[in-house]
Amino acid sequence: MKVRRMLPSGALIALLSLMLIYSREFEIFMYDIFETKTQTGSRTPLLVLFTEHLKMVVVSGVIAVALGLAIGIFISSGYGREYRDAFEEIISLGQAFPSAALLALVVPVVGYGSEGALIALVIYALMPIVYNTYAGLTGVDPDCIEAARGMGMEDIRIFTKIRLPLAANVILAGIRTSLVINISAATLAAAVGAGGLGVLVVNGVKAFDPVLILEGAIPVSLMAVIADLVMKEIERKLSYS
Amino acid sequence: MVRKPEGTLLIFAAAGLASTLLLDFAQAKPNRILSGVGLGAFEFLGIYGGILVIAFAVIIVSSVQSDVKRRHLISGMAASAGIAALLLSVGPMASKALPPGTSPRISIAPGVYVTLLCLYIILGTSMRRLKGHRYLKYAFVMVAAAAAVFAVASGSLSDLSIMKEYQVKRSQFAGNLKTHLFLSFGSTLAAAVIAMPFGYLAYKKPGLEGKIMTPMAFFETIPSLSLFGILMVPLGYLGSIGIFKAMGVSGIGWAPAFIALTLYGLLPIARNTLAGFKNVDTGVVEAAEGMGMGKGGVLWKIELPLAFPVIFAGIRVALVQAIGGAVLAGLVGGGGLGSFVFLGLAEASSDLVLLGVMPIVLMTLLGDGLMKAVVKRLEIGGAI
Amino acid sequence: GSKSEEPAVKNQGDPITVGSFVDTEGGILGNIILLALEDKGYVIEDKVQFGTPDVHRNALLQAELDIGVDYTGNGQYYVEGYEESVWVKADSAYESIRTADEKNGLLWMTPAKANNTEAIAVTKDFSEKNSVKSLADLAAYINKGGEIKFITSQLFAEKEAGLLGIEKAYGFKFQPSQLVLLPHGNTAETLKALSEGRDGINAALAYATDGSLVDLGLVVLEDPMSIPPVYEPAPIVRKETADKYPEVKETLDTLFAGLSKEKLQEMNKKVIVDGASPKDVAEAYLKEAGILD
Amino acid sequence: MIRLEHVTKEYDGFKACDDVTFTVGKGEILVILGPSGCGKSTTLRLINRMVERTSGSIEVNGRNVDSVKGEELRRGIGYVIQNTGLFPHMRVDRNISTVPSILGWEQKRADDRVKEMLDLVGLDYERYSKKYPRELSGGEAQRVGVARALASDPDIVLMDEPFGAVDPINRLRLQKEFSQIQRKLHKTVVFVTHDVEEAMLLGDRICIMRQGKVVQIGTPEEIVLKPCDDFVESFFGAEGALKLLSRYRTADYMEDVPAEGESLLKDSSLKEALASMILEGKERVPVGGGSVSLASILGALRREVP
Amino acid sequence: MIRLEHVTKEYDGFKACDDVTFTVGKGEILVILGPSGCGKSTTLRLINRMVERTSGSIEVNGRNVDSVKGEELRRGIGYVIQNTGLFPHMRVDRNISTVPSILGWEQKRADDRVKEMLDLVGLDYERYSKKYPRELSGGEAQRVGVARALASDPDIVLMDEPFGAVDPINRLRLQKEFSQIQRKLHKTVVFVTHDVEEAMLLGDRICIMRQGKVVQIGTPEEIVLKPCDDFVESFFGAEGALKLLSRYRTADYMEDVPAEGESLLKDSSLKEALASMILEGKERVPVGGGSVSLASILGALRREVP
Ligand SMILES: Nc1ncnc2c1ncn2[C@@H]1O[C@H](COP(=O)(O)OP(=O)(O)OP(=O)(O)O)[C@@H](O)[C@H]1O
Ligand SMILES: Nc1ncnc2c1ncn2[C@@H]1O[C@H](COP(=O)(O)OP(=O)(O)OP(=O)(O)O)[C@@H](O)[C@H]1O
Ligand SMILES: [Mg+2]
Ligand SMILES: [Mg+2]
Repeated sequence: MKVRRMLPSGALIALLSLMLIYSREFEIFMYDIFETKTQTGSRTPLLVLFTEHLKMVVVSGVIAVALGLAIGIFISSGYGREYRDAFEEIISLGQAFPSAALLALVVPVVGYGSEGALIALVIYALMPIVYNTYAGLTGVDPDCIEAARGMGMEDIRIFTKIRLPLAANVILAGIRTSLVINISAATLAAAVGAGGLGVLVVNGVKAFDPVLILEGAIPVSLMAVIADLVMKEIERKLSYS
Repeated sequence: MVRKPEGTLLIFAAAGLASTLLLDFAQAKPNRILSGVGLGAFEFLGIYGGILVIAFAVIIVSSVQSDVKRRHLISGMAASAGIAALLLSVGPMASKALPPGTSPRISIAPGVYVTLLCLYIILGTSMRRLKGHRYLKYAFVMVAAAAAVFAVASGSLSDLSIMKEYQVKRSQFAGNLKTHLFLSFGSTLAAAVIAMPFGYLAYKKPGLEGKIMTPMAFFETIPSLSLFGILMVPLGYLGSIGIFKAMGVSGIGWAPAFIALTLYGLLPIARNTLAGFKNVDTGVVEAAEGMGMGKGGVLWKIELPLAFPVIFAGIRVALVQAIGGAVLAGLVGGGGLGSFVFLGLAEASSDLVLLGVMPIVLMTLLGDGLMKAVVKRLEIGGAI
Repeated sequence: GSKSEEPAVKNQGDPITVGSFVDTEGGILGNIILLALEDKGYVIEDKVQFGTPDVHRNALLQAELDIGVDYTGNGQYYVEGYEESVWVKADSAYESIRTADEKNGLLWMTPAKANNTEAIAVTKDFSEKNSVKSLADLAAYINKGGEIKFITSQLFAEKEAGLLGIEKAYGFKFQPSQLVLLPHGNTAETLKALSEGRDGINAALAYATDGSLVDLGLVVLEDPMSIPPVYEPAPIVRKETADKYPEVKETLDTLFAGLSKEKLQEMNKKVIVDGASPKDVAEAYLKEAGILD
Repeated sequence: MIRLEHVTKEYDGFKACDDVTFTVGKGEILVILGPSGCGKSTTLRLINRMVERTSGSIEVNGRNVDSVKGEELRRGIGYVIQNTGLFPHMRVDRNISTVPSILGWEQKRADDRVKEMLDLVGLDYERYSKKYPRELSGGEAQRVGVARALASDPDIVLMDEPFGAVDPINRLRLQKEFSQIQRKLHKTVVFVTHDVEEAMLLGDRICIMRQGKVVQIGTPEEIVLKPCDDFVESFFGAEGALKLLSRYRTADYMEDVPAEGESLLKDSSLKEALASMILEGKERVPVGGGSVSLASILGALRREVP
Repeated sequence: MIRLEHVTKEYDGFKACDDVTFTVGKGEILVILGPSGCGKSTTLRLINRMVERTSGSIEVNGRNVDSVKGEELRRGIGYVIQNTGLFPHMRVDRNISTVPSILGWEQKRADDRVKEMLDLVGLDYERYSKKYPRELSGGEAQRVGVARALASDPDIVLMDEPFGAVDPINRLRLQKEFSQIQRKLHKTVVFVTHDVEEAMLLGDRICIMRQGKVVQIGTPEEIVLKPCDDFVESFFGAEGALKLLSRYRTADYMEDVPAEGESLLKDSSLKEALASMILEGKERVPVGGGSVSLASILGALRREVP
């Protein structure tokens, strides 16, 4: 039963691994199909680009989760409630910047490479996490809180034993959304020299080369789908319903 | 009784003050691409920098004021005055600060943005808390807005680097703006036209829900740029066929961007359509049927009006997404404001990037705000 | 300009589409063509700075563009069956692409005598301090273990006729950590990064006609073995258009004759450094060259 | 007049309504009473063809319900449901005039009708006609629901737990008002409830259902006094008889004998009179000009059911 | 024992609780009754310091409530709320053992306690202890709520409309069960409701509140017989006396006189006996070995309230 649930994500991970290992063969095969000739001898192997991509996603994801949880918890607590609107405004302002534009603007300030991309990605990933953390924590049935308080639980205990477990699936859903967005958005990081699978996509688009595009897009999509499935599984595990 | 100070006012006024005192407000560059010397608020704005400092100081003092109404009145006034002073002084001061040379540039530096952001949040906070004082509230906004409009319209900003970029790109600007609007609004409209019936179908036939939603969710996992790129192949092929060619379809240009943006818009709209219909109280539908309304009557008079606020919220999400996504059209020859962004990126000119980004951000905020207001209206109109 | 008399429109209802690469030089060269043809009385659809080289190329092939601007050396990507060596000589490069593209219905007009080839630039200070003047010097410097960080386009870094060839020919190798790869080939960004020494960058991809080299205090390293191909810009016109409007073809064929490497550098500088409009710069050139009055 | 004959409704072999037969006379209120899931709502909805029966026949006013289209049939039958089902996006007046406007009444006539209906259910036109449903209290919303069902003046009204969602105090008031309205209008009503007191108070006859089947139909007295089985008996509990007393008005039991104490209204029920006696510890309480005696209360059931 | 003296709670100048004074004796149930928003819940929550009073003093078991930390105070007081507030992510057993585990009971003892408590409220340990709250019916959930409040065996229990969300039939059963439990455990209970029947059935004394103020405190009889004003009177309506009858057991009114007919249980109430008389039209009904007469019912109130 458990095995069956893990089957889809397992299969996708296997597919992804195959693609990473046999990237050259894949490329040759695809060029045959599209009957185009390769224009660039790839200097960076797919695996390296993949690792860069993964690193970017993981690092920005971890920062975003930590920051997002902190902000979400803060603004849903009694102390931070008054800052809620301000935070919301700042974050929605950040969201108004298209990801590509955000990257373009961060670079002059931070410089080339992954730092700029990371900042932009963190800003992007933040919103769903903050939003869901807030919604999850404040959405807990007030009767439960009332009962917990009435039983003599302290605030900390109410938070860890009642609020957090009850909000967990909403928070995790936020993290899942942001992770999927992030995997996809990290593709653009190539535009500022941060590497990752976006290098193939951006070059492919510029060079009108479907093989390059697919070589970049397929692993990215697989990553996104896998992340989605795995996170859903975690959500299922951690939520009571 | 001394009240707790207003945290939001206090913190953002302090942040604004810090940015005024510490951050660069402008960059004086010898030419378009070289970095230049940073100018602080006082070096750049002179006496107007002082006004900003005073405004923040006033806000800090008023945030500990005991009378809640008064503290927001004063803060709101100070914030809108600060915004006006900043916006009105930036242009003329830029003309003064231009360094010597054949083609010197003055670029706005982060300090201005941070300061504006702080003032904006303070203004927003005060307005929210000033319930009831309708006219006063709007007066504050009007002052700030009028200052912005005047600064742009009077041409006082013409010595700013971004306006010089605009001068050069003037002939393309309107076209790119139009393309961007077409791409984002057009694709959202197309997505709505396609997704709403599908959402309704998923509602009527719960068995189909998975079959309809899963493919839409799949598009969402494909990185936007890849989708643009992948679409170029079949579209390039289509574009060689007569009718499509006549329609202007081709592997490059607006078509792949338009289609990709439409595909991305499907999920939020379909999902919200489904949720909107599901949300309609079954009792209400039953009552309508029980009164002898036909199927069409129930759909158009009851279900749709009741589901619409939720559907519209989905359209809002799709639109905001499309406005941002349309930037990438600039990369596949689709035009739009993204062309400026990518050209700016390529020419290492952040002012050119900004020339593309600013209208997009404004468009997003305006579109979002407008649609939010509409949703609110729809709800107040009795739907929820 | 003084528009005393409007010449009669010669292509009523059938505008000619002119496009070019989406980069600085594309803006200038595209506008030169556009203005010259307008002056002759043609209605032009302005697609200057249309897209990346490949998008531009496809647009020409699909008749999305009637006229474009491309570089001879790019022939290596467009046509097969030629030795790599033909692309490193100006004449053979032009001849090869001209004859090859005739079959595709694209006519290459006479190119400018300005080789806008890819090169590696360093700061003047760096060059003097480490006495690195040529690629051979650079190879020696790197092989000695000297500090280096090279910012370049991905494309240049990954092709045989680019960095891979140079590395082979001069006998050195950049480590991945010594490279900053950009997905686009516009050098404004690379040169700016180099001149400001951002992120420890001390070498950058440059094009020979880049206008900002002098202003930024940069020098191009010599390439005695001439590894990257010759890139001379030339107008390209579709055969149908040329047949329909022979005057257009004539005009284009001589249009780039007066463009030297130095002239291009100067014009590029005006646009990219001084922020002038490419159209103004193009107009000024045409007037100076006596093509416009 | 409504007549169901051997009506059955199956859902995938499960009989939600099983061979139901009954007749509701003109101007009569038939209350369908039964535990949750016994098929009350289904029976009701079979009548206006919101649910199509599997077998059997249904006549409304002498005509087979299949002789007209479902929608048309429903337009001629008032329908009130538990949570009022008011359209939240329409103001009270438009809610009430929904059926009139489907029927194509002209504006003026529909408007007048709204006024009349609000009057009937005791809501002020000026104050309520322009409100949205969410601005109404539960009791007010329920009144509007009734007004809406009556707007096109249908002969027949179906009510599915119409007062189920209202709090007990308001509920009693609504029930009494509904009684009064009915006394004026003489509609033919099928009324679904699972509240025994309500059934007792409103029903001319009560139809008790269980698992899709009709167990017993009769006047409240018949059912309390001669329950056909334990199930029916359990429904009214030990206090069934007291509940019946709430149906009888003191006016009908008044004797011309003087009595001391505070006088009850003629309109009050025997149950109230009994309570008053217990409170005072007296065997006779004054009502209007005369009085009611404990003895006559004790004999009431026998008098009502000879 | 609970004692409130001149307790007031202000919200921004609005007095939710206004000069409330009362005492609840050990083992007594005090029911607080009043319309919505009158301050019932606030009063209750002042006792366990979920809400801090503005002025006045509160003692619980002889100690000022301020002498311990709020949390500790609450651990010693059972608390049941309307919608049970069961923790949806914990199984029934963990819900019940929440306070014991906060108090650091060892596992074994807590487990035993869960078993005992489920037993007390009539739920089978095997069947229910591992269920999640969402798998329970409304009535079952309410029992678990009560079990949870009693788990640490507090002297004092506060109940805020504990049966408000349960349907009428189950409600009556729960009320009766609660009566029985109370007869065993003798907790000191403050019970909030706005249901008059419930107040009547459960309250040793009833405290009627209005707009934050206590209007009247007394036994149900005192309040029905000597309402201090119209407001209190209106609460019980014309049938107040009949409701009181449901408090008295026939056993206490039995005479050694034989009577014919079906015999009532000794446990049944006078109200049931009265209903039976009306049904039969007789002045005397058999109960257990003897019988109850109409006359003694008529005299009951006078006997209970001398
Ligand atoms: N559309 C349907 N499909 C399948 N079963 C149904 C359907 N509608 C009702 N039922 C079943 O038919 C039975 C009777 O339902 P009905 O709604 O008539 O009960 P009810 O007496 O009105 O109950 P309540 O008092 O809870 O409203 C129930 O067991 C119900 O589950
Ligand atoms: N935190 C609060 N802030 C302001 N006013 C409050 C607060 N809590 C309660 N009130 C007000 O105090 C009054 C009494 O509230 P309370 O909850 O005690 O009423 P209640 O008698 O329990 O009503 P109900 O029967 O509806 O539960 C109400 O008018 C309520 O609006
Ligand atoms: Mg029903
Ligand atoms: Mg309450």
